[in-house]
Amino acid sequence: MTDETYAEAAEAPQLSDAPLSMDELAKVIARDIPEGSFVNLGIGQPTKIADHLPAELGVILHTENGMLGMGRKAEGDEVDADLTNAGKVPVVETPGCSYFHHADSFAMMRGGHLDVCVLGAFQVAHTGDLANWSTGKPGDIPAVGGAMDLAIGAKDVFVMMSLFAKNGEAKLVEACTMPLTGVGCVSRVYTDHAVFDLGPDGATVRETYGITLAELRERVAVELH
Amino acid sequence: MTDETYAEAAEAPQLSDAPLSMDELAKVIARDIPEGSFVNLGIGQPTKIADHLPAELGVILHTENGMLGMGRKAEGDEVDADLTNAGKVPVVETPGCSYFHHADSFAMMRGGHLDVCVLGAFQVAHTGDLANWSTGKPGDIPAVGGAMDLAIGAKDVFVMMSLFAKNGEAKLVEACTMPLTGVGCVSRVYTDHAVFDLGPDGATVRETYGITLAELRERVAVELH
Amino acid sequence: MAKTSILETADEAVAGIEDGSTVLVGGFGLAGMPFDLIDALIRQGAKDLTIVANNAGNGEVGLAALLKAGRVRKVLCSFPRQVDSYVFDELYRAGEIELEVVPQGNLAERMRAAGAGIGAFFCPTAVGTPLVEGKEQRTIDGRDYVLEYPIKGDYALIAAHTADRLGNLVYRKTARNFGPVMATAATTTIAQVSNVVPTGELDPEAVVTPSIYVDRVVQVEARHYTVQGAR
Amino acid sequence: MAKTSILETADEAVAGIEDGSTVLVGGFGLAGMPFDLIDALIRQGAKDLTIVANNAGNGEVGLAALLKAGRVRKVLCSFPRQVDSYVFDELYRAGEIELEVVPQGNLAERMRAAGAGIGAFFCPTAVGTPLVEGKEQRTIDGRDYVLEYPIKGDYALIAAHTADRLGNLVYRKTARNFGPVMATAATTTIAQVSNVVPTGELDPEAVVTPSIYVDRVVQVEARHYTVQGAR
Repeated sequence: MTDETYAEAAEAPQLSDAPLSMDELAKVIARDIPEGSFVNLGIGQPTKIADHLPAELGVILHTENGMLGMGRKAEGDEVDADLTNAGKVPVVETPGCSYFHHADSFAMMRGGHLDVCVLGAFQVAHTGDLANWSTGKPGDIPAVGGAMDLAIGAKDVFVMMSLFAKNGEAKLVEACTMPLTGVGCVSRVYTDHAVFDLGPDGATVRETYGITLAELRERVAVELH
Repeated sequence: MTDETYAEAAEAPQLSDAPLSMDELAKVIARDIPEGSFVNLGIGQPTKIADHLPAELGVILHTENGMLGMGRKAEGDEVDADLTNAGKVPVVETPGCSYFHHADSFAMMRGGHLDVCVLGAFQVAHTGDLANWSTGKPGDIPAVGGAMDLAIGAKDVFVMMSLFAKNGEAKLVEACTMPLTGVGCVSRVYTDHAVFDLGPDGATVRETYGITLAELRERVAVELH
Repeated sequence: MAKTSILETADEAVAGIEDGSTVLVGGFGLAGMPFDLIDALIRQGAKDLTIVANNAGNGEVGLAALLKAGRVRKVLCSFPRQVDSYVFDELYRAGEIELEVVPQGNLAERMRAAGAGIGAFFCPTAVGTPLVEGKEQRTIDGRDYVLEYPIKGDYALIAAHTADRLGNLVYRKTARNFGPVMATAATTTIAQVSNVVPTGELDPEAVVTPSIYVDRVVQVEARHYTVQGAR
Repeated sequence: MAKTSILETADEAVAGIEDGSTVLVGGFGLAGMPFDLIDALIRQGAKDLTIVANNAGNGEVGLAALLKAGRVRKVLCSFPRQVDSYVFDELYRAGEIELEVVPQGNLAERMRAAGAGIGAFFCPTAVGTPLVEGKEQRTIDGRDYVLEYPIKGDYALIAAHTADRLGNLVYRKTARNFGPVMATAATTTIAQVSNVVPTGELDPEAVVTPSIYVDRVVQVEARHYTVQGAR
């Protein structure tokens, strides 16, 4: 990190008076998704992002259960048990969509062909390590699904999460304490309080919502550039 | 090899007064291809076998350039530059055929899904080693095509060849002197003079054509059971 | 593989599955789940099975019913814990079933390797996570990989949309999922389909599973379920 | 990959290919050979190319013309020597072109690995032959394998039958051959097609190459050749 980018980052704009709702955050992420890109939106909060991607942007959604060009949630008569997203929710087609089997679908992902993948997270380390599949509590039934494949599979892996856990602890951490999903894989973290770029040198604040950089530094126990 | 099978083999029937022509040999091989099996016929002489497989036998031909259910050579108006066999000869479809790309086609082969593959050969060792891609002469341009994939890719690999080279030497040998295509891969060798089963214990004569077992033993420099 | 058999009943289709078999079961959640074949397998009685599937059953139908019947010793899957996977959850907590969790893409690629004659492959997924403990690792061209081995099945039970009488298969929408991969990875592949059409009626350009991968086909009434409370 | 460009001419389609690039060229013999893209590449002038293709050219069209123009430093292929490969043969005998012979299935699987993010794979093909000299070998479950590495392209030039305006592709009969695999293995994939149709006209179940793998498309008049004296 050069002094110049440090100086820039130090002035990360506070773009809102209050923390963002998850819907507002979805809109912020949608804004950053380039025209015509191929995107996988993880199960849970990230699916909201689709609502903020206008058709004319030409973003094409991948769902790892075997489809490119996935459309919105199916309503009423549109529901077809043979057409669901990765969260097993019935969805619709978009024009120009295509179907493929699971090995081809994950080859597409693992081969680095997707531009962006947005995932939820329990913890993200400032070096990009991701923990989002297991809390590590004894007795939990382990279940990973496509999380580890997604974590290493897109050119850019974004995380969408609340910055603080219910107990007030920041989920952007020096080192994950929960079992890892992937190492050094996250390039950007979108949270209700701030957006961070991650890299080998650590976390850089891009913008904040309802919190000052000073407050952020106080509550997040990692060095923030 | 047990004494019993040795005794049986020692009485390998002489089924013809004269060596077979390649067309007659093709007919013999066709007779041994089980009903409904999936078969790849190598470039050259083995393609003749197709002429002796009646449609009601339900044998399905694979061509490694991406088709299952390949039909006969195309004639006249049937010629379509987009539909050829592995020898680049235009062919026709059969009902129920399917197309796939090269990685899928060779996965089908390498994965052991084909029942029988019939290949030509320069030399075959009595342990099943195959040499059929390069004479090893200096200055020759090496070219292997699908030979090595085919050699290891079917449940049974049959060889179809003349038993003797132009110089009179047997092509069924103790050990191949030409560069190998595959190791221990050939299970049966069909020649104009005799048919041999190969295995870890060596060659067993199944039947002969216009030659006695004694004569065969004289001219072929490997132990024949 | 030999000629495909077109059978009259799901019971004939699952005949001969031995105790202790490894059975690949298609479907992602309930889409593409071969319900009729699983029901027939329950009637058939084979036990001590190892099941390879993406999930470990939903509600009490399909795979969940097989688990409930006590026929399964071990499950290899990517995502056992779902909103309606209570049958598996109880068996697992009671120590009555073994579980091997495999990342979803590795599950697919390991079966693809089995079908394609690949001995093992270096895969970047899960490097640095608890799921690769004890596995061979290697850095190739600056990237870290884990060596993964094929998953081969004795049987595959899959659901497709239409078969012709040779056994060529096409699927429908995302119900395609694991079917085509599992068909290549099992010694004996058994497909339930909604339609059987005369040979020659499927477009050769659109066949997804060529007949070589299919041993037995049975036509059944389409049954559809959706996951209750799916996220 | 970013949005697919639908271009007017083959010259626009091959713009920017740098000297020294590795270019994957589709086709098995002449079926599926992207003639117009290769002709445009000759006009474009990139030299010192490494070409990955099944054959090393037939007659004096397509790949053979590119070789004849002296633009190719090295060829990776399975079967250079054909009845009508005299352009390659002369260059090779004159020591003016390098050759790496790769078994046909390994050529396909190594490109598939490149496209699928596999670091390397253990392959049974060619074990015990001169083509594996110096390669890492391993016995797995009693069978011998050789470790094979991905082949990645900077560009892929392929021919397909029809594209929609998003860049989804379908092929025709055995002209499909290497196209779908090469499309996944190159940084930039350029397809010549006989038809471009409005988005939504291709059957989603029958798309062979999804648009994500296709960067540039150009529509050209279909040209067909057959190999002279093919065996």
